[in-house]
Amino acid sequence: MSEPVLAVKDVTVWRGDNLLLDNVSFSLNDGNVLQIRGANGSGKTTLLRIVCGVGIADEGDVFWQGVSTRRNTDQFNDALLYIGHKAGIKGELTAMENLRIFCRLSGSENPASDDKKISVALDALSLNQKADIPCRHLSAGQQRRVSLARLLLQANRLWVLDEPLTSLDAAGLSWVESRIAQHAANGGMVLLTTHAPINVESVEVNTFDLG
Amino acid sequence: MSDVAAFFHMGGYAAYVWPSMLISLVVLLANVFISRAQYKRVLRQTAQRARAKAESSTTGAKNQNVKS
Amino acid sequence: MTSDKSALQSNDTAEPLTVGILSLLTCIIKREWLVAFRNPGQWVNPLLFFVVVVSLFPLGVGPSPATLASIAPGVLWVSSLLAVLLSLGTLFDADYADGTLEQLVLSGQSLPLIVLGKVLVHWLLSGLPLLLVSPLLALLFNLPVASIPVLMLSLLLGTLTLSLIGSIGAALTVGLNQAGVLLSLLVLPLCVPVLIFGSSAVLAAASDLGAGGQLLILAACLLLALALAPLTAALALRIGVSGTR
Amino acid sequence: MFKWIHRFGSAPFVYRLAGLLGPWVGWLCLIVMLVGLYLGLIVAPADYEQGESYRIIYVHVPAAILSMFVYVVMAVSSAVFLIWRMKLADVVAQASAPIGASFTFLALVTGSLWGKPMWGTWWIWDGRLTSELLLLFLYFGYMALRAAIEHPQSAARAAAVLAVVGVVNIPIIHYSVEWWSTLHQPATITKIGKPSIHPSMAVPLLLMIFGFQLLYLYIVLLRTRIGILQREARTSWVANLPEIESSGANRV
Repeated sequence: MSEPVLAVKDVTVWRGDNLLLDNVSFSLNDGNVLQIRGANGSGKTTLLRIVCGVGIADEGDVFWQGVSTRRNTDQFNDALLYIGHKAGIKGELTAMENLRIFCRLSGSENPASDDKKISVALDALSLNQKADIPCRHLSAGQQRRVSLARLLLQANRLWVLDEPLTSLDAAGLSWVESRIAQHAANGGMVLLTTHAPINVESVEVNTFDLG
Repeated sequence: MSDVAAFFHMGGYAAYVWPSMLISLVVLLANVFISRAQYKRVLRQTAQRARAKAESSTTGAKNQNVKS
Repeated sequence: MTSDKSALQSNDTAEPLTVGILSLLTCIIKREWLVAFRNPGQWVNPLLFFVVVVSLFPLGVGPSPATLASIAPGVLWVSSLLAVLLSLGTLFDADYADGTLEQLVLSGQSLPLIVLGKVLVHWLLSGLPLLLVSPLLALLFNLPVASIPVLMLSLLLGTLTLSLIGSIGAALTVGLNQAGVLLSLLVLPLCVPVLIFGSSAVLAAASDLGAGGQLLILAACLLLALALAPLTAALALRIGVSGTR
Repeated sequence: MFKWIHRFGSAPFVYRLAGLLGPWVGWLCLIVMLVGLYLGLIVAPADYEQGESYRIIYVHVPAAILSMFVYVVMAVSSAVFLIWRMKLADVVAQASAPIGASFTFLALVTGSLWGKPMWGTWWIWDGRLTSELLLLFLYFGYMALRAAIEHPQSAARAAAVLAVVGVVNIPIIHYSVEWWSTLHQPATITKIGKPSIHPSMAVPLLLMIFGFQLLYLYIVLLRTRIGILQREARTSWVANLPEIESSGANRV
């Protein structure tokens, strides 16, 4: 079996004297959806941040296409889309402005097609009439949906989503689940943490339990 | 004036030479002793931690025996 | 609702989609400009701080024109240094708080360029206003009018260098509590050369000697900071972002 | 050759080595310092110009030299830590900061004590003394930054970046301060540096510099052991160290 696309090997994290992550290892290949499960404070968020490169592990390493992400950081970041606890959008800017920045940062250079894509995405998330007000006036759920709109806009292979379903209504939940299913079907990879188990038809979701 | 008094008198500059020597001595010795004290403290802490871990793993083992 | 965009280039050798230098810079500059424009307090306060601090000195030192003229370059320069440092807090902290700093770090685009874009906008909103206000304050200190152009030129070169050097301190202390105090402690020793040559340029101009030499050295400091500071700040940001939880 | 350097990367080896060298360095330092002070304070003749007050150089000059030397060691080991991710290099940098700051503080205090009889003021804005003052701020900055970040690994890397940035700036700061001090003060002050020195005065000075170096080495070896213990506390090789078992045993 060839080298897995994403491999996490023996990640260990101490918090003072107690062991938060104990030699965590798993790997992900095209089309995989992996759900990290664990109680609150079991280190789910820390693990995800370490995988993305915005967290430091005391031991262990993360490999992208067989190379440590410390070596091929730019290539790994190009393939990565990370949505963390914080929405990652500027309160002062409108949803449209925020998403334009994300499009530009993920490599697209023509604003015209970006704007079309953004309005399509915002329609899908029923945010179109909220597109032009500063995001700080939106509710937490709406801000969450603005950051989730990136799932439609950016062609990244690896999605790392930290509790994407929190503060979403039923429509939002099913939309995210169908996006994940479609992404995996197209050969993408999804690594996510959720409290409630997600039901993603036609794609096998394997889980990884943290202590 | 006897040699010793002349020595301490330092040609009139006693008020500058001796304080600078004294301050240097105090600062450098402070560094040495603080470091040594810190070394002993860290040694003791590590020992307690190592013993605590050793005890918890032995009691763990003991429970195993009880259970199995 | 099928989205056309989800076609993935899953081939392994997808070359990185790095955006052109200019388009990345314009994107960052536009972003920073919009954010700063929408909460003006962020850049008006350092300006007011500068004006207030400078006008305090005559009250402390006494109104005699001769002494004021002699201390004017130092007062103007030290106050602008403190004003720039005061405003540096806003460079990364707001982005750190709402999680966008992580997105910038993980964007795969060149982080030093992003930092450069942010510092340029920060300078436009903090350094430049100081520059424009300084002639008025120079008159308060009855600095000879002939020396005002040199004052403005030295502040032009100096405040940009201070912003660049300060961005390293801001990146190192991102997300820390009372980062402002720590930032000044880290950055002040590094700003001493700029302060020395800046105020001596104005002093030289005030006593109508040539200030060319000092200005050239200030320009050299600026080029050095332009080259090294964004790289160092980018490295410090990657460390800062992965530091706290 | 590279394998030899690699051995310096392994903590147990360095820990034991530091333990062995420690006492020897300590005693040698004491002897050298005592001989140096004896020669410097008693045997060396008075300076025809400054009289007895010049003897302060036996403490001032070594402290000033060491203050710069220690910062350069800190910066180099920080660079090694950043580039090759050698944890022990950071332990050495962290170990050197307090003693480096102490040397800088001593250089300032003895400098002003030496300046008082010569120029009548406690502090003169001489180029060298001002650079020392700024170096002291750089040390405080390093220690403050390391204390402010609670995550040990990113505190180490942030402080390492600051040390490298600092060392790049030191020459720039030094020459701008030198230029500044000569600009504002006509060069009436006598050479504060090493006056052309008579051998009988030079020997104790060299001994004292060597003594200060040994003291720095002693402190660094000791604090490196502390750093290693703190970082490797959970490993097995620390658990069965003789001193761990013994200090644990007499506790029970």
